[in-house]
Formats: sequence, C-alpha cells, structure tokens
Amino acid sequence: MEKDELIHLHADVDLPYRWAAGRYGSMMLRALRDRKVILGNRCPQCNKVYVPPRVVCGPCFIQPSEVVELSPAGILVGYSVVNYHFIDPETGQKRPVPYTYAYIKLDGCDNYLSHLVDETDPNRLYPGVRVEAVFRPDGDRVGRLQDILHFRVVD
Amino acid sequence: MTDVAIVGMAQTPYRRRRDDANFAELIYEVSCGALQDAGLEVGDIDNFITVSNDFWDGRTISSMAVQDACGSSFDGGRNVSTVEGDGTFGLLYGMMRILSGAYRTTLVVVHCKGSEGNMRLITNGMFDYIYTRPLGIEATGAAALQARRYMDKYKLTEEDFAHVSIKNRGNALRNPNAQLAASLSLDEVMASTPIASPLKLHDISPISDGAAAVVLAHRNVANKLGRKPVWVKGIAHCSEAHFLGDRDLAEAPALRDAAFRAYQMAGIEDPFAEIDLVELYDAYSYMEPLWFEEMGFCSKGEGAELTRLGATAFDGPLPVNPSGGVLSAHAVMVAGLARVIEAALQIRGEAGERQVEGPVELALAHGINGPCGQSHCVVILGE
Amino acid sequence: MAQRVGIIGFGQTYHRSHRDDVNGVELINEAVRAALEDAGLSIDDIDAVVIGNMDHFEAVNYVDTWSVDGSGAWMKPLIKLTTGGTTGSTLGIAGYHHAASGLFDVVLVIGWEKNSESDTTGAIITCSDPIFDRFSFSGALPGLAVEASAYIKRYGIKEEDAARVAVRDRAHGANNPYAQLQTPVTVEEVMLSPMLSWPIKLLDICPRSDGAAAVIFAGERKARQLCSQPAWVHYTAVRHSHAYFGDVDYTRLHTLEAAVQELYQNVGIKEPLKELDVVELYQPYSFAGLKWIEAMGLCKPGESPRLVWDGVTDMGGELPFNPSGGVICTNCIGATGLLRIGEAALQVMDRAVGRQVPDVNLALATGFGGAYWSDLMLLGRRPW
Amino acid sequence: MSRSAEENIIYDGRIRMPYKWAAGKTSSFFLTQLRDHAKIWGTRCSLCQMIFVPPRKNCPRCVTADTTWVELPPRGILQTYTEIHFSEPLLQPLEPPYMYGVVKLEGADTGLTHFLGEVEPEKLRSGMRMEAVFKKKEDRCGLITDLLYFRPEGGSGS
Repeated sequence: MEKDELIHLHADVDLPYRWAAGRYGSMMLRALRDRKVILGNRCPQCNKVYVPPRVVCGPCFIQPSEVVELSPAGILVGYSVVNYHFIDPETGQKRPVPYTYAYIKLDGCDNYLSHLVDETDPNRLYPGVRVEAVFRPDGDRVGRLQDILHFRVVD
Repeated sequence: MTDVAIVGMAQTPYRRRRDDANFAELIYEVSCGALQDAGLEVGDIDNFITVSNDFWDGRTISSMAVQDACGSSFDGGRNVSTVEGDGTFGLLYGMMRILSGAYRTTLVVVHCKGSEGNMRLITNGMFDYIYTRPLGIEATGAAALQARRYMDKYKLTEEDFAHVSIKNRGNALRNPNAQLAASLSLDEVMASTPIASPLKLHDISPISDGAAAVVLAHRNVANKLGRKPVWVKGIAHCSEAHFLGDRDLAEAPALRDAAFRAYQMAGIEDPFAEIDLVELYDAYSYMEPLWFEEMGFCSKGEGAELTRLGATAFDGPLPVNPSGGVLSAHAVMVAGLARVIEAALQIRGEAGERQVEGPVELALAHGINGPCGQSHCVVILGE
Repeated sequence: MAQRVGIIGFGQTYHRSHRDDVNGVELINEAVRAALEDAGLSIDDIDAVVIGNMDHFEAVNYVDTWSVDGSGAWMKPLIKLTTGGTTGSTLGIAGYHHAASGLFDVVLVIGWEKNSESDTTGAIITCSDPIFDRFSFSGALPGLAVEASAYIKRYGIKEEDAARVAVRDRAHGANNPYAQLQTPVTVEEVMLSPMLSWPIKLLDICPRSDGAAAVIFAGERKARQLCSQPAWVHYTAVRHSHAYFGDVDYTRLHTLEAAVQELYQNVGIKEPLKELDVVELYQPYSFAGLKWIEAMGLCKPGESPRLVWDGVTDMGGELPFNPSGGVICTNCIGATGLLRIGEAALQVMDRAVGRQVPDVNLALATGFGGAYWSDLMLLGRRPW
Repeated sequence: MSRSAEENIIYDGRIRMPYKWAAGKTSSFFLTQLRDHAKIWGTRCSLCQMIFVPPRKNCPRCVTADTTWVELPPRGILQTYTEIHFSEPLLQPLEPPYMYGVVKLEGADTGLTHFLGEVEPEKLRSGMRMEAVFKKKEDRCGLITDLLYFRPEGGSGS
C-alpha cells in the first residue's frame, strides 16, 4: 500500500566553519602551542581570574586586562564518565566511549576549564582530586585547546 | 508615533574578514560604543536583546557567546532575550519590551561573521528540505529567479539594475565603514563575472564581518539624556509565503503591508513627499527598485527609472542608501540594524562625509528575512 | 499604549518519540489549529506570530520563514526567537510583550521540535563554544551530573529522594493524554534503571520528543471579549548569564535564584509555598525537582526531600508540581518551555482536563536551558 | 608590540551530522506517486479552492486541514528562470552551468521550482510552455529529483 508508505529524507549535513579565536583566545592558544603555558586573565574590579581568557568579565562588564599564567595543575571539580553513544558533530561519527569529561579548577583560577581526564575508573576519580595537564609533545601542538592531550590524576 | 527613541548607537567597520576578533569581542566593542554614545553606563540598561543566527555562527544557542559581552550578565544579570533574524526585528522586539512598560532602556546588539561559514550551504538551509533543498538552491540562485521575474514583468533590463550598483558602490566611497567602495562604470558592471543570470558579480552584496548596537529608551529617559533622541515613529513587519512558486516574485505584498502600517503609525500620507532619506536592504541590485516601489515611493516598474534619473542619488530629492547600502557591506542580520543606524546618523546630522544635503527629518530603514525578501521590517525614524 | 495581557488559548500535539506521519511544518500546524480551536478563533483573528526552536536539531535555517505554511503567518507579522532550552519560555515572554506593547492585540506563539530527526546529544553539543568547549562537551548529562553530585555531597541527599520526584511526575503524566510517557514508575524501577552518569539514571531524565505547542496571548480588551477566564500574565523574569560551561557554579542555580527574587519582590510574594497554587517547572531531570525548588525559596537548602516525600508537591498537595507530567514525560525541546506556560494557563483557566488542580489563583511556569539559564512567567486568575 | 605581529588563531572545524527528515504522509504520497507512476499531485483547499504544488496537508492561507488531492498534468508555463554559473561542489547536485526555473503546472495556482534541461539558456523566455522529464523508472527513488527537469514542450528547444 503505497499510500501508507512513509518516506524519510536522509542528509549528511556538513557545514564547514573557520572560527576565529579572537584576540584573547589567540593569545592563549599561541602560548599553549609555543610555550606549553595555560593563560587566563584577571578582572581588575572583582579580581576573578578566568580561563579561557576573554574580552569581558560578565558581572563587572570590564576588560580583564591583566593576563596571567596559570598552573597546569589543579583540582577536579566535577566529572562524568561518558558511556552513552552519540554523534560527534565535528566528525559526523560516533565519538568513542568511554571517556571522562571534567571540569577542572586550575590553581590560581576562579572558574573551570572543561577538558578530558585519562581515567575512567570511578574509584580514582572524585571531586577534589588533584589533576595536571598532559601536553602534546613539541611539534604536535597546533594552537588548539586539544594541545593539552588530557589531564591526569596526580597521586 | 511611539514613545521609544534611539539614544545611542555604534557599529564596527564592515570587512571581509575580522580574524582578529571573535563574536564576543565584536559585541563588546559595539556595546561599549553605543553606551558611550548614549552617555549611559551598562548599569543604566535594564533590558538586553541579542540578535544572532545559529547557522551563520556554527553554534546552537549562538547568543551564548555574547551574553557577557553585551552586558546582560552585569551585576547578577539582567533581563535579556534573543531574536534570530534581521537586526531590525531585534530593534522591534526591544521596542516592544519598552512599550509594554516592563523596561525603560534596551541595548540591542547584533553580530555576524560571514567569513566563518559557507554562505551557500547556510542559505540552502533555509529552504524546505523535501522539494527545494535537494536542488542545491541557495540565496543567490533564488534571488536570480526573482530578478528575472521582475525584469520580465516590468520590462526592465540588466542595465537598470547596474545603475543601482554604480550609485551605491559610489556612495560607499564616502563611508569608511563600507567594505566595497568604487566608482564603477556601466561597462564594468555589465562585464562583471556572471554568477546566476541575470545577476553578475557587481549586482551582488559582499560577504562581511561586523557588529552593531543600538540603545533604545522610553520617552521619560530619552528626554533627560544630553543627546538628541531619534524617535521610532513607526514600525511594522510582515511575512509572505515560503515556496518561491507560491509567490509572484515581482511583487512584495508583505513589504507593501509592513510599509503601509508603519506609515499609518507615523502619520505619513505621502511617503515620497514626507520621507527625506531611505536606507533599504539591497542585498542584490534589483532589490533596491523593487523594495522602493513596494514602499509606495513610486508606481510598480518605475523604481529603476527613478534611479537612472538620479532621483535616489546622494544629492537627489530622495537619497536611497547614501551609506552605500547592503551592496557595499553585508554582514547578514547586522545589515538591517546598520540601515537603522545610518538613517539615525543622518537625522542627527552626524553622518560625516556621507551626510546628505538638507535636513533629514524623517527617514525609512528596512530589513529582510528569508529567501527573496520573504519577511520585511520597516522602521520610520524621525526627529 | 501598554496593556495587560491574558492567555486565551492553548493547543498542543500528542507528543511522541517519532512523529513520522508529519513533517515539521505539519506538526506545527497541528498545534496551531488546536490553539485556534481552543480559543474559538480563526487564523484571521491573529495579528502576529512568534515562533522558535533550536536550529541544529532539524538543520533548518530561518524557521520562521520556512514554516509559514504551518504557522499561518502568511501575510502576518512574524518573528523568530531562540535561546536553547529556554526557547519555549522565551517565546511565551515574547508573546506577552507583543500584546502588552499595544502593537498587537491577538498573538499566536509557537514552539516546536522534532528531536527524532537528529542525534539529540550531538545537536546539543553544537551549543558549546566551538574552540574551547566542543571537543570535550558531551551534552546535557555531565553538567547535570556534576550539579547533582555536588548537591548530594553537600546535603546528604539520597538518590531515592530524586527517584521520588521522577515517580511523582510520571504519575502525573498518566493523567495527561498529550504526554509522551504515560506509564507510572516506582522508586525501585527508577533506582534499577541503567546508570547514565552517576547519580543520574535513565528514569531520572527526560525523554526526547517530537511535538509542538501553541499559545494565544491577547491584550486586555480582546482577552475579556474572547475568553471568559483568561490566564493573566502577572510578571516575567529572565536571567541568561554565562558564555562557557566552565563559568557555571554547579553548586547553585544562580540564574533561577536571581529571577525568582526579582519576581517575588515585584509581585509581592513573601511565602511562595503558600501563595503559589501550582508550578510547571522546566525540570529536565529529577534532581532539579529537589535542588531548584530550594532555589525558588520553597524551603531551606537540603530540605526539599522532606517536601517531596510528604507529598507537598503531588497532586492534592499544598503546591502541586507538574500536573502535566512535566519535562520528564515530554521534552520536545523548543516547545518544552511553552508547554509549561500553556499547562500553567490551563490550570488558571480551570481547563486542565484530567489534571486540574482545584482553585488555582497563581501558577508559575519556568524555563531552563543554555548555560544554566532560567526564565519565569507568573500567571494569575485576576489581572495584576 | 604591534597588532600585526600577533598571529590570529583560526579553528578549522565543521558541524557534520546525519539528519533524517520525515516527509510526512502528505509528501510521502506525492513522492511515492512520482516514483512509482511519474505522476505529480497537488492539493486543493476546500475553502479557498486554491491548488498548491507541492501539496500541503493544510491550506497555508486558510490553515484548514480540509484539503483534497488533485492530479496535475506534467506540463505548464515557465514563470522565471536562471542559469547558475558559480561553482559550489559541497552543494550543487549538477555541474555548473545549469538552470533553475519555476513552472506553473496547468490547473495549479502555484509554481514548482526545479531544474530546466534540453534548452539553450538564451532560448528561454518567461511564458514558455514546459513539460516534465522524469528519471527512468528503475532510477527513481522517492525524491523530488525523480523529476529530472522541465524542458520546452515538444522536446528540445535548442
């Protein structure tokens, strides 16, 4: 019964973008690539230090003019061992699981950096555990936040 | 006549690529600029409207990138909303929120970086996915169908449209914010690369990066500020059918309707006689006469003739796009708010080198959404 | 020019995981026709249309102009708004301002989503910053899991407490013929459902849905003329802060706290538990039904489990939550916030068939989305 | 330090996702009729009597869902056209240059946008009579492109 047949249209939508990191983002990504250093910036009014560094402190509406080098280490604030399947919108393919998605509070910083932790054993992961950045080796860093390969738990 | 005025404004220069700035940086620049222009602090603003598009930005909830930068996170946060569409629609919604009595001041911001996405794929995405998208049609192909229909119905020529490009790119020579400015000859336009017949390279607006911001205030606030307010005297919007084949593309009944209602609100009876200046959305050269006619400035099919005779020239009786228009800079969505800002600058007498001669007491600004100007917003500004 | 505004009609689709029998435009039209019928109006009575969804769930750009055939906005004023999960509440608030401004008398507001047409988590991931967040971001769950685990740690909350919230909403959903999930569940079933991201289990979270909602707002004169008992809009408040997910304080929902404070202060609500009669909370997962009602000032931090176990938020309780079954039973994302407003309006209008709370004077609808953003709309039986 | 010395970092990425759009009952009937019988159907609104192609489940103007099917002949009048010269390999199903047109089928109140073929672009005129050319039956798969293009009635216009 063709009247009852329901048609679906399948499309592999593929939209290329070339997003600019901007002034502060470029500053951070250059430092990461060239010097293995994580940069933040400090609001002159509330003294909060932000990562990634940005053009404005939202609550104060002021440029956080002072650029600061952050420690590559900090504490795990929250995490999730991702076990469910989903499409990675960057590739159109399933993102490999499991992996650990984490919010990390770098020493000297007031907000969190979203990144990965190379640990999926829940017994070794808990809020407050110390972690540190593992950088890609010299020559492999290209100016992306993924130049930090992941964070690792420091025993 | 409404109780809302534009009391501050700012725009970035429009350029092909702004690799030095991300969305937040563009918005912070124009937010600070508009506040400064208004003589206000961010704390004086109780309502924010951001305008952006998730396809152009490559980001669902594209407004997230600019919440901090527009000031809506200030001091524990303020009321805010987001319009996805042309900047004129953002202005309209910002106004509504003042007229409703809920807020006194509104900062409207809009950004777009055409350099970051693929215009053809992004505009293909606005067509229906069953019957039209599989054909690969996008904004310019659709516009070409409209241009051809308009030419055939009203016996117009490609030369008629070329004169619009010559005028607007020429006007852009006086506008430091414009991206494309040139003294073009008729031959140059006619000989430019064919893109989608009858449209050639010089008939088509560029792809631009940029941002703009406007501060709106209720009468009670506006009258207390040092700046001369530019009043929103009338405003209206309207959409017509989606499928290109449902429309007579040589007509724009939605624009006719919006213009009529905006004139009614502003108390305008004879637009050609009463309005001193027009900034309209000329994404393609043919759009200027088509929109101009539907705005009631002349009869159908006469718009191109008026341009050729110089009636819409910089020094003509009714200058149209003295800024150079969208043909000279086209940051999508920003472009409509840029029309508003350009018209408001002319009313203030602060348009610099591009200030037209004679007083500008009443001006029309215009924005569009969707393929071939499916949806329109008409804004009447005045002293 | 400014005028008071009431809701005079509400329509929704029968929400399902897949609505393959209709395309997006047709789905929208179902809700539009239902709302017009509910209000006893024809499309000619509508002065303006407001619509929204989330673009990358269906990969449709300029949804406003694309959907004109379904929305009825042909030759009408039309605008699109989108703010992520808060889209529906953003739309409702826009409908209010359209009418309240005096520019329009009767305004049709439409929220919709067909979540079956893409990978929901994949599409949600595109809401994160493409350079700094997107490669690691994993959808809505991890942030909520961090929020829930911080909350558990701080107040000694039990997973069963959250399960009880899910049990409540699923029980309520059984009363709502439009809900996607209409079968009740038990605390044991929630506890035994698959762990997705500790402490969140499958039955703690919302499904993904295909559906649409349409709400009709009218200025005071028209509202009185067209409707015997409109749901009057008393107040709206919105907080959309934060640009990156690492900026969010997962221990507190600051946006809800700030919006609620603004609303209570301006409306003069001092004891919300007593003064509000029903709440439609945009509650994407069960733990929000604990922590967020504390943010709303209904009880002290850490005390919400007692309220929930005592049945205070059940049908028949002092302040019923989500008589519709809420987001845990239906989540067509761009419609979800508007469903909260529509369902709250039905309660005020005394027209929530099968799920009516008696004597509703004040109903609160909320929205949640973006980077932990909050929207509110308070509706009342009498104009404010 | 001068701004020009500061390298701007660009992130080359994409949004790439599979989508599965439901055509819905109404368009599924249209597409299966096109596929199986090379027939084009429209819908008539019972209120305003307008005949829409492509078909609509509800009348876009009256909003009513009270519509009926109408079979339309595979020929009509060319309303407008364009020849595409620009190239966008990520998008275009055909190698440019190629043509689009809007054809109002006999009896319909709206036009159908599609490709044009078997004609030199300079021979195209608005108002020309056009006819549909379908893919071979074995190649048709239930998409709008089962209709290959419209050509001038009576065969090649070149």
